[in-house]
Amino acid sequence: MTNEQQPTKEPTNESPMAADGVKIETFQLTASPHLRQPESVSHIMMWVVIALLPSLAAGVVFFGPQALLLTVVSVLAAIVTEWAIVKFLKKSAAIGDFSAVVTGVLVAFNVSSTLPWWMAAIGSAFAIGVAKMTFGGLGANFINPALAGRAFLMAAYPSAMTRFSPTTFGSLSGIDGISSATPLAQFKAAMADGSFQALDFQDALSNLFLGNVGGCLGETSALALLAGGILLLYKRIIPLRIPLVYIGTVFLLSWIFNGTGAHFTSSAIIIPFYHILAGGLFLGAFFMATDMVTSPITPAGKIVFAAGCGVLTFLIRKFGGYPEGVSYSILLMNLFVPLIERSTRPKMYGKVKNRD
Amino acid sequence: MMNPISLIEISIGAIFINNFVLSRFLGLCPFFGVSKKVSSAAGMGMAVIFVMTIASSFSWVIFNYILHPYHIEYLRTIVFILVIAGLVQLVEMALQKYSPTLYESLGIFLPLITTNCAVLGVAIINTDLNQTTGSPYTFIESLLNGIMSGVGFSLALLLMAGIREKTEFSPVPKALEGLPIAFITAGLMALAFLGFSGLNFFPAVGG
Amino acid sequence: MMIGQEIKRGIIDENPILVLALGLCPSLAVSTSVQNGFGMGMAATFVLTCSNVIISLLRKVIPDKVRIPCFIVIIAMFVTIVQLVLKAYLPALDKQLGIFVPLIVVNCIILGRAEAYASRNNVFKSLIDGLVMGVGFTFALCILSVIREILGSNKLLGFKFVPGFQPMTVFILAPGGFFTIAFVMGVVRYIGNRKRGVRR
Amino acid sequence: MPIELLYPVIVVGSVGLFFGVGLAIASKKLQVYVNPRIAQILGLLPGANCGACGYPGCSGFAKAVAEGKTEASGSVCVPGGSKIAHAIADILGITADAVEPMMAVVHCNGGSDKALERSRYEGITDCHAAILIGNGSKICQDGCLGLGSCVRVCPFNAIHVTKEGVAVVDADKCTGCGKCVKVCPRKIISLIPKVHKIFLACSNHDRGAKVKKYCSVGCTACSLCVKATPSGAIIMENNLPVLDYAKEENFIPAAYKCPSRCFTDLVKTRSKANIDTKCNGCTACVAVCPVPGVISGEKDQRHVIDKDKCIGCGICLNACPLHAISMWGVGPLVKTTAGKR
Amino acid sequence: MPRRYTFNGGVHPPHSKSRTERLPIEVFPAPKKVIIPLSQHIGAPAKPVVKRGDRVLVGQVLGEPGGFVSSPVHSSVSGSVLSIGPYAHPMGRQIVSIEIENDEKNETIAFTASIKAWRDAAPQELVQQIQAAGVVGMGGAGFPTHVKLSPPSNKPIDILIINGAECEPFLTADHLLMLERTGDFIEGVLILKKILNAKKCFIGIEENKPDAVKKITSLLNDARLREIRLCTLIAKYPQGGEKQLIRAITGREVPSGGLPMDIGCVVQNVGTTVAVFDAVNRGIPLYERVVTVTGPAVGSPKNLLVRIGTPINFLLEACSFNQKSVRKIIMGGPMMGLALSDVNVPVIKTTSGLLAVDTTTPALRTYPCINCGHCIRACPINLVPSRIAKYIEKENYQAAEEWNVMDCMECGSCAYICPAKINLVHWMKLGKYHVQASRAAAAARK
Repeated sequence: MTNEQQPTKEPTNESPMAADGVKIETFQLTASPHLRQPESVSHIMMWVVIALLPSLAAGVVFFGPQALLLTVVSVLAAIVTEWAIVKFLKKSAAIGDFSAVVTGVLVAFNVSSTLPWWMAAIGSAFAIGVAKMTFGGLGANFINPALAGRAFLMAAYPSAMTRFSPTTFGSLSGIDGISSATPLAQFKAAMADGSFQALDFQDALSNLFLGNVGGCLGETSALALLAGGILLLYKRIIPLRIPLVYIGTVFLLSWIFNGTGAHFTSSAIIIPFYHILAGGLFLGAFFMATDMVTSPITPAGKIVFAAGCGVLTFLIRKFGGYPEGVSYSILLMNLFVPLIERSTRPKMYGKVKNRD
Repeated sequence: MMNPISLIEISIGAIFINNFVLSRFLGLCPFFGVSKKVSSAAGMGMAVIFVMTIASSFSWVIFNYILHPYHIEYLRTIVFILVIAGLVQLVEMALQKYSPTLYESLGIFLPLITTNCAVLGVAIINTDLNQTTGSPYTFIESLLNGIMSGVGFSLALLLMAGIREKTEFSPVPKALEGLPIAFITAGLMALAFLGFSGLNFFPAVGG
Repeated sequence: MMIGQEIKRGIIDENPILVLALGLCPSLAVSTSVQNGFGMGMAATFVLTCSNVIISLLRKVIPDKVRIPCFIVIIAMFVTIVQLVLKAYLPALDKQLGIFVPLIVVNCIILGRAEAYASRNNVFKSLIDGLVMGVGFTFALCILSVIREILGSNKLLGFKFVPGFQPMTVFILAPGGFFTIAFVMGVVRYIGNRKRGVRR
Repeated sequence: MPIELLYPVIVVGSVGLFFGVGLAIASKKLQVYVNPRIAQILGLLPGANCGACGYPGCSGFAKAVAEGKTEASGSVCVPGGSKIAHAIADILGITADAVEPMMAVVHCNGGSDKALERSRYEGITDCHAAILIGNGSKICQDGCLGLGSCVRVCPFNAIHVTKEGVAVVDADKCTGCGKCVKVCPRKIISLIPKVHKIFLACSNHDRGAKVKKYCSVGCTACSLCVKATPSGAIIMENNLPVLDYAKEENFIPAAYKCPSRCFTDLVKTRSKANIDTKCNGCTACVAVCPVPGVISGEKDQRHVIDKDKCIGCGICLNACPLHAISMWGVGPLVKTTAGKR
Repeated sequence: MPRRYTFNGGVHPPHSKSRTERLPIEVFPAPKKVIIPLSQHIGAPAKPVVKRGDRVLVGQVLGEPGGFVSSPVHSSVSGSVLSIGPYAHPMGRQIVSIEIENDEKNETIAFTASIKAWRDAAPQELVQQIQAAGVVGMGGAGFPTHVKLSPPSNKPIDILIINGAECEPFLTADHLLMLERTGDFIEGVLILKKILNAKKCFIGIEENKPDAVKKITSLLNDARLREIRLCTLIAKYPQGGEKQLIRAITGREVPSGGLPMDIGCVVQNVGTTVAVFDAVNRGIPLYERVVTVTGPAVGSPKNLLVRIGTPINFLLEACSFNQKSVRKIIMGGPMMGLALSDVNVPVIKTTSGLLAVDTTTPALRTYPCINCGHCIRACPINLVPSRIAKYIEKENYQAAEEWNVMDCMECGSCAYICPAKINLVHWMKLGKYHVQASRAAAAARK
């Protein structure tokens, strides 16, 4: 304040310090608790990245070095976008957390290995730049950035996004890596034209489990995804209820409405297994529906959310315009998260027996 | 004529696939204006469903019994808007007089809706189908389309309000605060709603 | 000089879409190509100017209580004229704009200007205001549609734009419309904030 | 043919007529009275929604005024001031009282360069939050915490916290709405009449010796200011002078007597007294001058004023029987007793 | 395997008790000067009854209770009253305190009021005795014990729970008290049981104190003590929270905004129980207590029997604390204790421990909230701390109140577990303050 003036008639006691030399220690003054557990947000993100590595390895095994290239490009694009925006906005937020890496890897995992690298970069940049940073960065977005990036690519380059390559290993049976169509697309086609043979699909299950099938590069190997998922479950980073309910819902629905008219024939039993192993359900259930930022924070809400994902996945797979329904169903359920959170507040201690 | 399958198809289409806000760009002003709180979004949603029902039924009657027989379809814009504005105002007055509580929760949104493209839009879409396709909407179908479009609008509005209540906590960059971030939110919602495209519960019937 | 200021006001300071956020529905729906955007802009400008003039002429006659319905009838009249003209002479554009031509009636810009300006000012001023606001609306529509046409179909006014660029179809779909207007608006605000010295 | 041309006319006309008549009847039958004054009053209010009036925002206030639940005097809507009060009074047909414009001042000047801290507060940047954790980090229990609760609550952007950590009110922007007064957990912000530019910038109630240990601008309760104000407008209460702005208008001598520099004077440069040739050397001015050595001169000779030492209090103006003293120099001397001559 | 009791939620901070849990309680000599604040409890401060210059004895009343929810304070040394005036209090404020210079004679008042035959005495008489002795809850809250022991007649108490959980890391004062004064402790429990006429009585001890469990179990084997049951609790924080303990042992839930007595329970801390024994059986008022002095910046941690009013820097020096490396001094445990800004503050009745820490707590948020929900899982009363904190940050106190911020007991589990290191408890405190302020304003308007 410029127009303020101290009366300076008789200057006294220039030193602000107490003259009698009393030493005053300055301790830190904070609110309790004075103990904090050591794990931080970047630890969590780092473990997610580690848990994604087996699937990346599977992707490289089945689709060749192109898979690695796409992942690296996608991660780099995510990091560079986040860095540029943080710089531009002059935010003090630390970029050291691994959240951009997670997003980058997940974007790459959700595209076909034949996608041109620059498309993956665009998807990654969109995921970080539009779906995440516009809302203020980590923790502020309402929709899963990686899935938003995939949906954006899906709408922007529909043909490139649905062109899949066979795996490097080739044929073991009818449904495998040879064909460029994804397992679910083949299933849908077979159901539509009536050529569905339970035996073909039964043989395919082991390929699906190991990952020797066409599809997005991160979703092929259910085994690798399961390994990563179990790691995250063990580290208590993701709650069991989301993958369990999600996969369970899809399993049940695809068993009940299996389209064969019976429930205990061999094909009727194979169909639900086929459904849960194919089409990135494990990737979605373990790594994307469990995204902390965009899934409900309340324990009951997580169940509602996961069940909703399961129902939508099933509906889109069975009746929708796409053979795969995982990414859209999670995106759609992301929109419902605030409403779910509102209506699933945990029951507070002492609330039941309130006197009035 | 009263094919239940086509009725379900109309509903699914109006709510999810051709959502008024997220795919047709109709009713954006109230969508962005009244989506800051879930409670007011719910009130607005009810009001929109109500007005859309009135609008689609009355406009169907007028179009099919007055404008169409006398070949003055080109007057529908002017007539529809008059009818809708007049009706809504009547309803609003009646509410204010006879049910102040309902007016408090619903009525305050009514003036916002009268001159809203979603409401006129549903009337015009209903009659547009009459003009272009061989099979015009029946009264029931038209009414259902009105109600379900309103439901679709309300769904989008509720989701938007929930998300905006949540992103209110977010440190959105200054230049994007307010409307721009709401647009981005709507864009991302529209992106997610693309997942519904091609949704068809009766492939054999719907084709 | 007054006119120059007015035009600046319409295009920049009080741009109906980018600053006042009015008339969002048509601006998002038809800005998929420059042709559509410009056509819509012109149609709206015509209705806006004409209705402003008529409303200004009648402002002392119209009773206050029923002014909104009266305004709407006047606007609807001009919209119907536009509709008939388009159908007769530009059927292709009419088809492209579709339902958004009749929906000009409920465009907030037109009713807003009628209520806020034409009903309070004289004919000449209202005429200028209608023109200026219409130009601003058209201008913003053109910006949006240029971006969306280039990104979404790699064309400008129907011609191929950048060789080798693969267009992103998402920009002619609904989400692309929302993203485009969000970022154009963000840039406008950013520049405005910079001018006023507001910190990011 | 002509009948077909008439169809549109008939249709539009009859629809218009139907709704016109219908609405006309409805508006008569269903009318609910809404006081048109509410909108008028709302249009006049500043629209800051500061809540100083005690109603939820300006619209709530407008409603209350229109319904006669509160008066519209400027003391209720402080940001609007008497100007708006008069305009509202015109609408309501009553006359409003003129209200003295007020401004908020922070009664603390003990920034980190002047007042000692006993610990490092690390937590939520909010004064209440700091109070809840060990009553803040300053040794002085009445000092400004400098965490800006008042800054955030100010609707007029009139408060900022200096880099030393003391809140300062910008007198030009302050409208005297009093929101900061309410929010300050230490209760060290108060409203003073805007014409008074001098206030006590300390709130410490400790005894002098104790204060000196931790704050160089803390009030030591030496009472020099009380002595410098003969009108009795300053009284010592609980080791702190209390200024009565209604009783006295000239606190300049008191402010310049303070050995701890506890007073803040918002006037940048005061005009200084000047003795003209009418002076007959009666020494009446010397007797009243609060600063020794400012006025010099032989008895019965023209006296002179040392412009460097003069504090511009203007007391001598009244004392001079010949009206030979006037105030010179830049800056107005706000509402001194000289005006009463 | 006996049943292990526990509650929902909570966290597992490291116990950090090994340095002091085997050290016997040492008597700390009375210092040259004690400062006895008149407010060491919840409720109205005591009113001083001595003047400057008066000579006082150990155990003499310095302040009479200022109301029903209040408690007297007693002198802890013999000597003369130096001054009565504001003095730094552990809470950070200046509180009227009585400063007494120790004349080293340690002359005590005659403890004649003891009720050795408490089994035949009327409960009211015992409660009066406890009130006169200035016994308050010694676990940290400082709620006057006689108030807890005088439930209104429409709220009969059927369960008495003795809180021996001591779930706060580092603290071992109650543990040692249970080990060293087991007999007195059990007798104190019996006194409390008689006063309340409780049908059942439980002693809850966390399983990380097996020696105390064993010793008390062996004592309880006595046929006459069959009505007291020992419950082994899972070692989890905040097992010793009153509401959590009731939930763990009885399965009952204290209603929101209510007290344990609403559901027929009374919980007393171990230190309080021993103080009750001292007051009733020996007539000794509460003028000293056991304090655990420990922490990484303390060279030789100890369990000390300290006179109330001893400035804490004496204790820290006696335990050779490292003045250079200390970053923070905490009164109480690390989870709910108060950070001190002044080492001259006195030990008060609720001081269960003193911690000198060489690390600072991350005080400001270093990451934004990522919605992980750990805080919800940790919250022992099922709140949504992250959401409430966001509301408070946006100054939406009404929403915070709707989300039950007032039920938060500030146990710190949420902030402990938070990977984003958000100061959740601080936000809760701020929110509670504002909600209380607005409630008071609303009440004033009425």
